[in-house]
Amino acid sequence: MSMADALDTEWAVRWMRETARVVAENRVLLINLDRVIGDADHGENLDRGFTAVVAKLDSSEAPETPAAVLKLVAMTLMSTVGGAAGPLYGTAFLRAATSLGDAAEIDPNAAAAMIRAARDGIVARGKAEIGDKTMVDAWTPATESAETAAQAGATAPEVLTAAANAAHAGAGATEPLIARKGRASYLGERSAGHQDPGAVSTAFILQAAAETARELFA
Amino acid sequence: MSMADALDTEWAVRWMRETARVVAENRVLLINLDRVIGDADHGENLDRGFTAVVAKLDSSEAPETPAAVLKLVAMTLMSTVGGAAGPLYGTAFLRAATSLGDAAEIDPNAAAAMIRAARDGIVARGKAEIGDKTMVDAWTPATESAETAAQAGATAPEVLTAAANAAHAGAGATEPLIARKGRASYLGERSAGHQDPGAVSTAFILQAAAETARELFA
Amino acid sequence: MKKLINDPRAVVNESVEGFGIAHADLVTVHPDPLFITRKDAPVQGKVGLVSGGGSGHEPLHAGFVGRGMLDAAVPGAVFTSPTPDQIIPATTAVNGGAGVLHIVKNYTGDVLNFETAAEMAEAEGVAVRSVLVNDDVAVEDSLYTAGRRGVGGTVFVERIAGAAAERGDDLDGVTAVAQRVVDSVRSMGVALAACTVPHAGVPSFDLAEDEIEIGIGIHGEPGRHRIAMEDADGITQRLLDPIVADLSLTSGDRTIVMVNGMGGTPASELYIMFRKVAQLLDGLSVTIERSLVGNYITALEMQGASLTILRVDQEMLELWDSPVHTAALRWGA
Amino acid sequence: MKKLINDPRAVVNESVEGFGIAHADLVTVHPDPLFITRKDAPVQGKVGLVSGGGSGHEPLHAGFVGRGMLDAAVPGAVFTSPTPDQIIPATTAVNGGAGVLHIVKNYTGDVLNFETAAEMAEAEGVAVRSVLVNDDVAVEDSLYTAGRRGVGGTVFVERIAGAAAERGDDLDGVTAVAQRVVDSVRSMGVALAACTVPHAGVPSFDLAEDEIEIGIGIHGEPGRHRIAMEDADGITQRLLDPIVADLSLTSGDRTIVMVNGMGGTPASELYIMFRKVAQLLDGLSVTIERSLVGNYITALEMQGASLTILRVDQEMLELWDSPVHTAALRWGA
Ligand SMILES: Nc1ncnc2c1ncn2[C@@H]1O[C@H](COP(=O)(O)OP(=O)(O)O)[C@@H](O)[C@H]1O
Ligand SMILES: Nc1ncnc2c1ncn2[C@@H]1O[C@H](COP(=O)(O)OP(=O)(O)O)[C@@H](O)[C@H]1O
Ligand SMILES: [Mg+2]
Ligand SMILES: [Mg+2]
Ligand SMILES: [Mg+2]
Ligand SMILES: [Mg+2]
Repeated sequence: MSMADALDTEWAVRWMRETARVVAENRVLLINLDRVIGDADHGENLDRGFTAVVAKLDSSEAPETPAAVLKLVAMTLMSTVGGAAGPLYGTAFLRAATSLGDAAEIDPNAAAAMIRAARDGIVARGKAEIGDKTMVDAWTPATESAETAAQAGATAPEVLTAAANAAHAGAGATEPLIARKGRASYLGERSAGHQDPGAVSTAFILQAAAETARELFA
Repeated sequence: MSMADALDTEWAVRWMRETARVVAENRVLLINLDRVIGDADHGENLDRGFTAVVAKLDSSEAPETPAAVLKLVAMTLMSTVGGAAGPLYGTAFLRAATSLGDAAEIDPNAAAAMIRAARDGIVARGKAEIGDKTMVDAWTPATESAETAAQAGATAPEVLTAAANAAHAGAGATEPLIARKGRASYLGERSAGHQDPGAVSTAFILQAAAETARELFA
Repeated sequence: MKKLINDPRAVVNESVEGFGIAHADLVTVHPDPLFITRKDAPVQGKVGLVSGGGSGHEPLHAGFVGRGMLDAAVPGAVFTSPTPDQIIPATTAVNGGAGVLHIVKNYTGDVLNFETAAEMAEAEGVAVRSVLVNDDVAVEDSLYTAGRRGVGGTVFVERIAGAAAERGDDLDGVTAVAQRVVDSVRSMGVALAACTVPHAGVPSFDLAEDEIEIGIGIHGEPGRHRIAMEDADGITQRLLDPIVADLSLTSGDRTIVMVNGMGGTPASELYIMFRKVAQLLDGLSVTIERSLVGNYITALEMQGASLTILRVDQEMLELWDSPVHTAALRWGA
Repeated sequence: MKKLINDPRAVVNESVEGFGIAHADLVTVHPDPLFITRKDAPVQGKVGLVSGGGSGHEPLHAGFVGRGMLDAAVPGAVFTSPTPDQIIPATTAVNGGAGVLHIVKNYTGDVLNFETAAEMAEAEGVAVRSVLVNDDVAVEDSLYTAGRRGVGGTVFVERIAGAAAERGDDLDGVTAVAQRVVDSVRSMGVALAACTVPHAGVPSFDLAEDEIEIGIGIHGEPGRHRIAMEDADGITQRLLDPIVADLSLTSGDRTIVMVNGMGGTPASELYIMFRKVAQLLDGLSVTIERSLVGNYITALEMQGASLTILRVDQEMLELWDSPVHTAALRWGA
């Protein structure tokens, strides 16, 4: 483990700003995914939430640790997103923050542990199982890939890249599934044939994590 | 004046049945004319009214005079058509009936007088002037042509034919006018470019009169 | 256009039948000829109030039958004035000996049919007066039209004249109050999308995705002019300005305001408009004493709204506040 | 899709602002975080009732704030559950010392946000209970879903629990009454045409000219299945049958029936449906003791309707009849 590629508070801030950018860019895509099997608000909700996160980062004093950044994000999402995604992502970032403690930097194992904590928080809150066609279907493979990478000695950016790639694959794999949790479950078999919006937004969030991490060490 | 081509009670009944048929056939056309510059009910209203007239003729004892037929029509239209057209056509047929007295047959002069009475009743009720883009624009030339024909010695069927032709021309001539009475008047200049539905239905009624009269002596 | 109906020709009868069952405590439905009366009609010694017109404007008029408002409502076919043979028995049924006031919206058909009915009812010994509601400022040039149309102001006339009748005013008194409301009320409407008359089956007019119709009536008839779509604040200003001008509303005036939905507009949008009306009137130092926001006089499922403003004095306000108990307007009871 | 709005993101704030001005005698609007309370909140010694959910269902919930119904309403963004930072201050604001009941519609988002808020409010010393409304029989197989959705039954829970709170029942008592209503109420809806969420700008789903969506929810989400368009009587039967089956309604049962418009349906069509419901229940010897016909829980301007039936006993009926004074439901006051 080399501290040269560990992730610091500055990275956490960049990750969140990049997430806000990607979510804004994909706002309509996420709305449209939710329109087909939900209620057409997922992109709007996340855009509102991460716009508020950026405003909070701009106006607050710079947080001192990565955990402090993620806690601020958690509280902001919780109070601005609403819907199912607000409490779920809120819990995810809160648990992720807790897993980091007051460490100044995030090493590869801590990165993997952070992702697992987020994922476990979502499962604890929403009680979805893998295959229920929710964001859990992106977070779970992301967690597993991140842990495998960390165990194999990958750098922190590599761990996040593995997580992001697995999340994207997991989101794609929700397409044929029949939803059993959340609003899409009311559609029964008609929910099959469309990707889950929360799984797709999860992939965007983890992709932003990986890209900002890689850039930091490019 | 020869009684051979005078019009009797049987003709009056045939006229009304033929009117009901023509109005039903042109129900959608009249609705559509009214849709553009009014409220899309003229065809429906007249169809309801003349359907009721036929039902009344089927179920009542045969009226004894042409005037009795027209009075029954007047009362039925008044109580089933509604809107502007109900009272206007109701008054028209009532005045037409009154003009015929208890005569058993209608000679050419009586035919012309009947049409004038109907027209005057409409004007008395609705206060429209010629050029206001209403049914008066069909009834007025119809009256004039009928009177001219009668004075020139035409037969009763010829008098009615002259009236019907003039009514058709009058209805056509409402197209460029700007409405100043009835619902179309609220459109102001936008009422120009469309025929007045009441003028067109007037032409159908008088055409039914002419055709049934001609058939009777064919 | 899909509709929750059975036979298009049975729409009015079936819907009034359902209305009668739902509000059996308030009204009696007389099926043939069709009219609706207050359950306790005729109220002895009270002036009877009768209104009516084409159907498709629900809750107007049947929804306003009851204590403190109408004694009878006479529904015609959709968008078609009722006939005298309905209006006459409705008139005699609610005559409690003090005479009957006809509240007539100013359309040729309504005027002619009520006129005939009034004549006939008078011939049967009922004292009948009429007021013509003509509050629509969209019709600019009344010399060359059939006069202003009666629209949202009708609700105010029915409520306030109804209160005066309930208070015990005589026929001349109730008529005078009704006329005072007519003189003090103005309206203007807008349509974003047309309605479809059941028997016609196609929308009454076509509006492009970026067009709205200003000065729309309540019969699906086109309005006075079309403009490009604007935001709610802009549209509200366009409805308010001609009303303020026509009523010469000035600082210190007291009003009752109605923001009315045409049938297919969500309540949230009506409240957005009401917010702007309140801001603009506040800017003129005109007071909103009472308000109605909702669907009161509709045009089937038309998407749009209308604004009605009544300038009130203390007496009108007290009449407004007195108990009313109808299917669509109820307070103090 | 044209809408009478300004900025799509300001729809909820501006509309609630207008609502607050129109009903200043009844409610107070707290702008940031956004929630609405009864003017006289907190009522000392009375259990406080809080409900909320995504906006776009007006008059639910703000329209039901007032005496005999809710103490606070918490509106989220359009079709989006509100957040705990709104729900918590609403809860503490209406706590008159007797605790607060949260009335929550069963959607993942509502459940999670209210759950969090309840925890936090309890930590601040407020006793909080919750009831989950889940009356939608359209969701057939609750093992493989997030459970039944809460729809029209919410209106009944808010009214009857509100009456119990007004009567002075304690927190356990009010909760028990609310739960009894939840257990006795079922709903089913139909859409003829979709609504358009302001920020999305396109209809939530497409229905062909001859298709309808049975089992629609109130969030513009698609229903359970599509069928070819039918007449009103046929559709009404399709909504009624599963409700009757699920409630096991039998001869002698007493009910309150609501035929609710989804926002873009004329009142006349709702009464046509009500007529059929009355006929069918009459055929089963089931009594309709009271009814509501109109827009009570909408989905923006969706064209469609829902049917809700509550089986009542004498106590529920008396609670129903007790005075209520809110913007959208009012009697006896
Ligand atoms: N029980 C659950 N567990 C995990 N994720 C869930 C659950 N319910 C919903 N979700 C996620 O939330 C997403 C929807 O979020 P959003 O549209 O913002 O909320 P809402 O469904 O309240 O409108 C879904 O795509 C799904 O990924
Ligand atoms: N004042 C009037 N005088 C003569 N005819 C009139 C007058 N007002 C309206 N009309 C006629 O009535 C027709 C409309 O009839 P109809 O559609 O049945 O009634 P409504 O306008 O009440 O819907 C118009 O086309 C016009 O010919
Ligand atoms: Mg959603
Ligand atoms: Mg017409
Ligand atoms: Mg008409
Ligand atoms: Mg949502």
